[in-house]
Amino acid sequence: MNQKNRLPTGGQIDRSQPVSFQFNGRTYGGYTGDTVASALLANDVKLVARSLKYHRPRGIMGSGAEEPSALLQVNRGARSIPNLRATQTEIYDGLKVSSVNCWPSVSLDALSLMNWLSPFLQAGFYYKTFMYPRKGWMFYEKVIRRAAGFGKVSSEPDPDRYDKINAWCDVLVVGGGPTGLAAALGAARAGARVMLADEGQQFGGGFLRTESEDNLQWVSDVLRELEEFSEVRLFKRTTVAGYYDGNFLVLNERLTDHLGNATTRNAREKIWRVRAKQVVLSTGAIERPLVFASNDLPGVMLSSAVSDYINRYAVKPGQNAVIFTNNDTAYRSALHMLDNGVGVGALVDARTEISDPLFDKLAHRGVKMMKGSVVVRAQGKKSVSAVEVMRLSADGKSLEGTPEKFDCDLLAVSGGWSPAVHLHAQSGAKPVFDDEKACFVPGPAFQNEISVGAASGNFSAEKAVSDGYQAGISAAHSAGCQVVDLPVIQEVSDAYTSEYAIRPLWQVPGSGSSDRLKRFVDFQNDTTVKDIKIAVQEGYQSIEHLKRYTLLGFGTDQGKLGNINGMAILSEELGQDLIQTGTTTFRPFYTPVTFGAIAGREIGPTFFDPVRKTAMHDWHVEHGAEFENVGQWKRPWYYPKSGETMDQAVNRECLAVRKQVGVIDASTLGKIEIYGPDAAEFLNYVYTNSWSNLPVGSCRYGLMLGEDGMIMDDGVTAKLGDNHFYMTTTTGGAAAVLSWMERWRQTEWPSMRVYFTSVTDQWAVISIAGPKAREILTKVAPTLDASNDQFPFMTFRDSVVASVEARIFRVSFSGELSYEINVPSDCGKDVWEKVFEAGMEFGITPYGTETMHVLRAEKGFIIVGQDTDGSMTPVDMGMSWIVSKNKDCLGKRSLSRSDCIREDRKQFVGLLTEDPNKVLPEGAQLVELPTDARPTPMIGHVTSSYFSASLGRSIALAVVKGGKSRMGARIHSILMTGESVPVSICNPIFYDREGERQNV
Amino acid sequence: MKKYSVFTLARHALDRRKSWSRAWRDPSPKTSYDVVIVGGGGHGLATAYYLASEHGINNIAVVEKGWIGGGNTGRNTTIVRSNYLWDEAAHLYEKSLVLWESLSQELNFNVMFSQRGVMNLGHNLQDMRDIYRRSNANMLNGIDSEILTPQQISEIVPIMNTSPYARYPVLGASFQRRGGIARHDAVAWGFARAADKLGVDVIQNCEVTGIRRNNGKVEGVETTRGFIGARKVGVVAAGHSSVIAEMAGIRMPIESHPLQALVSEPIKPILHTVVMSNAVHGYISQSDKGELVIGAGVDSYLGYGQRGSFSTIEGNIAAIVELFPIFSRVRMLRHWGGIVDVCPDACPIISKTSVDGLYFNCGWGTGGFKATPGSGWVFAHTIARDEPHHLNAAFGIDRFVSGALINEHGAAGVAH
Amino acid sequence: MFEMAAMRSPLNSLHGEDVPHVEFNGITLTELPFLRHYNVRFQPDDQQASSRFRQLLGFDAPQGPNIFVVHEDNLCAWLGPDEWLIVTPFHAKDSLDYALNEFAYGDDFVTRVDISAAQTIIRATGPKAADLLGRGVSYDLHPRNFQAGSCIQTVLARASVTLFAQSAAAVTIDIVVRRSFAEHLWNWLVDAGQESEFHSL
Amino acid sequence: MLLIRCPWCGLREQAEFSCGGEAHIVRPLKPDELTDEQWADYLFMRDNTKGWQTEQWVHSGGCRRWFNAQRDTVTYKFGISYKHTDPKPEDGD
Ligand SMILES: Cc1cc2nc3c(=O)[nH]c(=O)nc-3n(C[C@H](O)[C@H](O)[C@H](O)COP(=O)(O)OP(=O)(O)OC[C@H]3O[C@@H](n4cnc5c(N)ncnc54)[C@H](O)[C@@H]3O)c2cc1C
Ligand SMILES: NC(=O)c1ccc[n+]([C@@H]2O[C@H](COP(=O)([O-])OP(=O)(O)OC[C@H]3O[C@@H](n4cnc5c(N)ncnc54)[C@H](O)[C@@H]3O)[C@@H](O)[C@H]2O)c1
Ligand SMILES: Cc1cc2nc3c(=O)[nH]c(=O)nc-3n(C[C@H](O)[C@H](O)[C@H](O)COP(=O)(O)O)c2cc1C
Ligand SMILES: [Zn+2]
Repeated sequence: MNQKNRLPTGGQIDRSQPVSFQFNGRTYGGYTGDTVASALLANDVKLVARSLKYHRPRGIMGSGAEEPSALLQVNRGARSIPNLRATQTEIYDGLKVSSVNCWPSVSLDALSLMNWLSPFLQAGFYYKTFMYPRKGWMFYEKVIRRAAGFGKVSSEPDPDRYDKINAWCDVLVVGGGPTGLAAALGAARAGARVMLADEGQQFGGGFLRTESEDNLQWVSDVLRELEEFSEVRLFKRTTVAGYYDGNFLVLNERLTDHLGNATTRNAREKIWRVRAKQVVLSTGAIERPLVFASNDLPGVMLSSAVSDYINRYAVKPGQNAVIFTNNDTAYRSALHMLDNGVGVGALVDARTEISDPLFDKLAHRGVKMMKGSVVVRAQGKKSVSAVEVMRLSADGKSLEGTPEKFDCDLLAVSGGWSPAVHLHAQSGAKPVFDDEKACFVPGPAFQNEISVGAASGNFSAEKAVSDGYQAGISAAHSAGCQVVDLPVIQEVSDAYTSEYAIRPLWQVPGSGSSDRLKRFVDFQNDTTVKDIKIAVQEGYQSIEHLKRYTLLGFGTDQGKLGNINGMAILSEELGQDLIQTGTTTFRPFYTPVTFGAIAGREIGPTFFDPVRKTAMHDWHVEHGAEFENVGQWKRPWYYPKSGETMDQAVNRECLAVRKQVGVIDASTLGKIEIYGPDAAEFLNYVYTNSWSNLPVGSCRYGLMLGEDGMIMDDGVTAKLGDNHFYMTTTTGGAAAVLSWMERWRQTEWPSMRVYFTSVTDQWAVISIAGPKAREILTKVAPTLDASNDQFPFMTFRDSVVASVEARIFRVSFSGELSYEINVPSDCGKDVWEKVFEAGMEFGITPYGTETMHVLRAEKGFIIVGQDTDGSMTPVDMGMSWIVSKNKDCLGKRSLSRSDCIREDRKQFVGLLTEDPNKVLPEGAQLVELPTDARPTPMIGHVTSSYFSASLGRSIALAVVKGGKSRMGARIHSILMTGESVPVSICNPIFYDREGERQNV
Repeated sequence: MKKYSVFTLARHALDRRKSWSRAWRDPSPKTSYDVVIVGGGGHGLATAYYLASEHGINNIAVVEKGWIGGGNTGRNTTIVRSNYLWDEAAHLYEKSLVLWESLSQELNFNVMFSQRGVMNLGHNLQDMRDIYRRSNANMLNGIDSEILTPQQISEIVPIMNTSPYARYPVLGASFQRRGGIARHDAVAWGFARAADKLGVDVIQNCEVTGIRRNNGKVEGVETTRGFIGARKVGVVAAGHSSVIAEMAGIRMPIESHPLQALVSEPIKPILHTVVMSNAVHGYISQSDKGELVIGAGVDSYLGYGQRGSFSTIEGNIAAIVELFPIFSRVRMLRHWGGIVDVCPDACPIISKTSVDGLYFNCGWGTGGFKATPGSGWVFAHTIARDEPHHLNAAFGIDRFVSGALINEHGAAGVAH
Repeated sequence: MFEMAAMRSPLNSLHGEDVPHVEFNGITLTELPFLRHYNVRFQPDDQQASSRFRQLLGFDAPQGPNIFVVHEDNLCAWLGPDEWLIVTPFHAKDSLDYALNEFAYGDDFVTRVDISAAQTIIRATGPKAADLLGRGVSYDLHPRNFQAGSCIQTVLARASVTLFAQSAAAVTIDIVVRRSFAEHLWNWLVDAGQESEFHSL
Repeated sequence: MLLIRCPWCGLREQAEFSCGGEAHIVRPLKPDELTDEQWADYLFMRDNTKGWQTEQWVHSGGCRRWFNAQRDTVTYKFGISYKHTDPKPEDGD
């Protein structure tokens, strides 16, 4: 395995573990500890990607989260992942990665001719063209869309699991560089519960890219001590992705991707939902690129990345370098290059005054030191081969002299540093511009948070450690830890400390030869200086307009490299200060987070939403029920016998109830115990009818309205004792009704003496209905006198059913003789089975919700939510009888508003189709006369519709404008197919209009 | 101002000395206008444009406290459709959809209106009843609408999980082929440019801080850039409507909530239709740049913060992964929030007020982007004639007194 | 005529007729079925009710939030300013029933509702139990915060639950869950238990 | 994600609560005597305050008690939480 650029010694890679991986189908070697980027550079692969718009060749520019260009497709098949940054993707044996956005290959990309079309493609061109002819966009879009996006999503479902956990801590330290490590140590020594997270595969941050053994030693010493605290948790490969209100942060831990094909039981990623009392942001700083002609060529690299590759990964990113900087940090990188066999032809520094202690040292080692100069242009086809250097005028606005050319295959750039203020800003604070350091630094904190180290604009390693340590201690203190004398932290010495001095340089002025070339600001979106100028000319001058017009900062890197330069260039164009321009809004996430991880385990048939089951559920399964989802509940829908269609099953079930007896599991009804001296008065308020005079032992139907007068819920409530009621609600309304009542009781009528207790789960409800119901009841409740006299309709009795204490309600939703037997749920299945056994001789038939719906429709009973929709009053539903005239109740006042007393409101009616076999679709609209003219005025719609086996014909319920006074009228339904179905309006009670059957 | 076309584009490309002119001017406020529109979102700009183009009123200012299009117009999921349930809403949104269909040509600005079809999924029997009810009503109102079976759905969107074993299986969908998405920013910019061309002053960084009235009649607006006189004032401030109503001593039936949206990293085109699901709560489309644009539900508390809770996003993403299992390994790039002005019946208020010359257009809540041209069109009519157009007659503020709400909640599958 | 009814806990069906029980990663989950649960309501400022409570039950209902007390067979947890949960084993049912009936008869604004069949208890044991529950509970279960004797009502895996810290260092946590959610919660805990990384808090 | 103080249970996470909107909207004692306008004002009209406001919350996933809390609707910071029986405090900081 030929790793041409691998240094013979050094680095944090594990040379004992060689790894082979594929890039674009070719096999390369590397070591465990390498990223794809470091391994490709080791193998002298420079061209890794093509840019989005112009398809220009792109290489590796950074070494971490800031990388804008090297986005790769990782893995094949179900585990394929789009858009991973090469700089943060660890390699393992067998890894396959490939370039995207290029065809046929990254080095021979057909679409690179886009580069020649670029004059047409500048900012905003889409908005100015592709408009004609009128429908043209649909065609253009198809073509344009082909060029969209980077990687591909896998065509198979994700085989991996994702974990999610809540955590609390006193101090969360974000970033495990020297500052963060010191902060964690300070907080830990102060006795705090600490979490320390770093997105990298190793702790150490900036120390990993230094040459200093001492620094590495320091890191491992601190880590060793941290590991000894039981209340300290260290997280590698964990990005703090979002910072929300309430000091709530979201961490994304990547657990298995780096292990590759090694089998593991682990979830692939884990989301930590962290509540931190205090947060220390030691997220470091991001180096800025410089803006000059063709600054996007492969081989142009951040100087800190060059140091990273050399010191951390033992890779030479080039053989002959030129350095271009406007601040001191690149001097250190120059030394790293020289010490490791990378030639440095020239160090081009925009500054004229340079006090860096390394200046002389470098000059001594043969580097041509060019003060007050800038690189105006990089040359090369698919990677840098040379640069042109000129002198910069004193005001920085123009160039002087003639270009001097230097050959090189690596151009290390440093435009200064930008503190990673992302999380600080996400927390609600506003970064401020520091003129001295030419960067945005954290402003006053908005939440319990403090930024330290490079993240606060303090770029010196020594101060980073002591400041971090202090910040950790004071965070622990603020979190409530008792801080007593703590030992001082071990210092780190730096042979070459320098003050951070910078000459702001946001763009290199144009020069004659380079004017036509592109100067990139946002590398991922191919946003150039020219684009910004055009946007300014056209009036897109707010930074937010600029962003949206030129896509500056819109990429997967969210402008980590480009934004600051873009904002500065905009400011220059407008002649205003950077602080006036401001930043765009920092939003989560810091780096993108996998959807699967955010979803966690709450997906799929089992966990997407809780499945609620009744006590008899297993019996239904054993008896072949098909289930319907009703809210979270699974309810038997119908019980097909083998070979039966749904219609056949439902017809059979319906006839069984009407002719013999059926049994349905009604356990899902909401049930509430209401107790207290004011219980009846309370019911008077929430129900439209009166509850004052209901005798103990009786039941009554009630209707609840919202304050807007619209029907909200209904159900039967029984009076169990003097102060004691038992309310039932609809299945779907159970939770809402309880909280509705609690709310009124607690907030509006706190002096009412009444308690509510949900007992939905306590009682299993076995409802038997049909002419034979009494015979069964008598069998299973031998001590009960179930005669009509002793146990009349709309009463209830306590009794023993199948040896279990039960509450039996004689109510009916089917119009038949019917009993609802309530038994404690733990006996539910047993009693159900015994009832069923007792009913065998009478032909007992289990029935589901569909049959229930048909039976009640035959009786014209409404289902709230199906026959009503939040715009129907009791009057509309033909239920004015239930609204008491003598008292107020919630919603009553609304019923007398002018719109609620209109005669032509939609009213509840029955419908009969002329063809008795035609079953209308539920939801079908009703019109006076069939017509092809559109729009056709609609006068109502079908709310329920079934084939009634008992009546041998179809029936429907509907709401029709002024329908109550139009009995017998012939109207029409025009179906989606265009077919028009004549129907006549009728009374909504189709069966046993006198209600005799339930009273027998 | 130059017309935008492929020819001007080419001329600019070839002649480097040519520079584009401003899309809209940057005028200082005059002392008074015939009409001042408060709020430079899509609706406000459209109102100004139609006042000028349809009603011949040119002495207009649009005052915007920040940058135009920076409110909900700039942060929505851009779904456009007209398949609303109730007649009043359906006719209004359909008017808007018809305007969308030639908006790019009308404005000479490509708003990239992409009629790729919008699907509303049903996951239970009641959903399916509601879908039939709404689609059938659409058909009778002359609005295109289809009902799809799971089989047809998976032919159009093969990557969707239509398994009957899902927790809430997809039972069917309504489908409006003329629906789609548009480039939201371009809508604001296009209206601004076209209005500017007709003489409208688009004034940014100018916040209205008071409404000056005299004898029950409006006289103008106090702003951070001084008083601006106006014979008529049209308020189109979305999330901030209540704040401005208070300045005029009016109460509004509105609550402002955070509504969040998010985008994934850009991926190669894989989803060519807009898919919405109320029951599992997520809606999604893929933009022409490749990112998945996803909308969540409102946060339950009031919020003027343009941000919401992470838990809302978690539920939203779970819904998306549930519907599209292959998106599990896609990554979320960014999420944000807007301030939506929600009315009790989820329908807008486009109305005169008790103050003479003061008009409100608000309450669009989670779904007004699609109405942008139509809303501007009827509001311009309302302001110019001092009476509503028949299309917005039902959307008066008086409906909250009479009870004639247009209940687009629930049954209508209202959302975005 | 009819035999004693066969009682089924909501988790019976998962494991035949045995009491459900699993172990993984040093965490044990087991159901405590068929305990008797009562919801008890009275006004805390009702001196008479409070003293009758003490008299009849032999202890004071806890006044503070987030705590429970154990007295002989009875566990009594604060659920709200005028609401308590009392849990007792099956064998102690009759005496508790008697005491609570007496208690409720004495006052028209005192009530107790038998909810034994409405809920069950899942017990999680082991030093890593809190870490498992932390996957769904947003409350801080660290022993510094969730000390023995604490009880909190919260949401776990979208189910409303009450958690009892039965021992120091959160080694044993009892989860009270509504019957209809029990199977879901159990499955959820078992699924979460597959993760290989568990920590002691 | 907000941390909310239940006046009974203490600080808990948003997930355990539901928001009930503006507080101190009193239901008219005699709705019958109101005009439609007055009724509409009670039913629908809201201050919808930008800034500090008092609102109702319920500890739905906890003790099920309703309470009032001050909150800034821009910063989402909470002020005091208090029981219905407590007097209405001054606006938050
Ligand atoms: C996340 C999200 C997703 C959405 N998805 C969709 C969707 O898919 N489809 C759809 O149809 N709709 C959607 N909507 C709704 C839609 O965005 C809005 O209804 C619509 O954009 C409103 O437009 P507007 O012009 O009225 O408001 P805005 O664009 O918000 O404009 C109002 C303007 O008023 C300004 N303003 C406020 N106060 C003042 C003042 N005092 N002085 C001066 N100016 C002021 C504001 O700065 C703002 O620019 C969504 C909304 C959000 C937040
Ligand atoms: N001299 C200079 O001009 C200059 C400039 C910048 C940095 N430095 C050096 O940087 C060091 C400063 O140390 P420091 O600790 O402040 O910064 P650092 O760069 O060493 O460490 C920051 C760490 O935070 C991590 N990180 C950033 N954002 C994260 C997130 N959202 N989630 C998880 N992890 C995240 C990074 O991976 C990195 O490891 C010193 O060594 C200093 O010399 C120097
Ligand atoms: C339809 C649409 C698509 C978007 N696509 C992207 C995107 O690809 N990249 C990105 O960074 N932001 C994208 N955004 C989000 C914006 O960056 C921004 O967050 C949003 O407009 C809200 O503004 P704010 O975050 O500045 O407050 C998109 C927004 C919308 C409305
Ligand atoms: Zn509480």
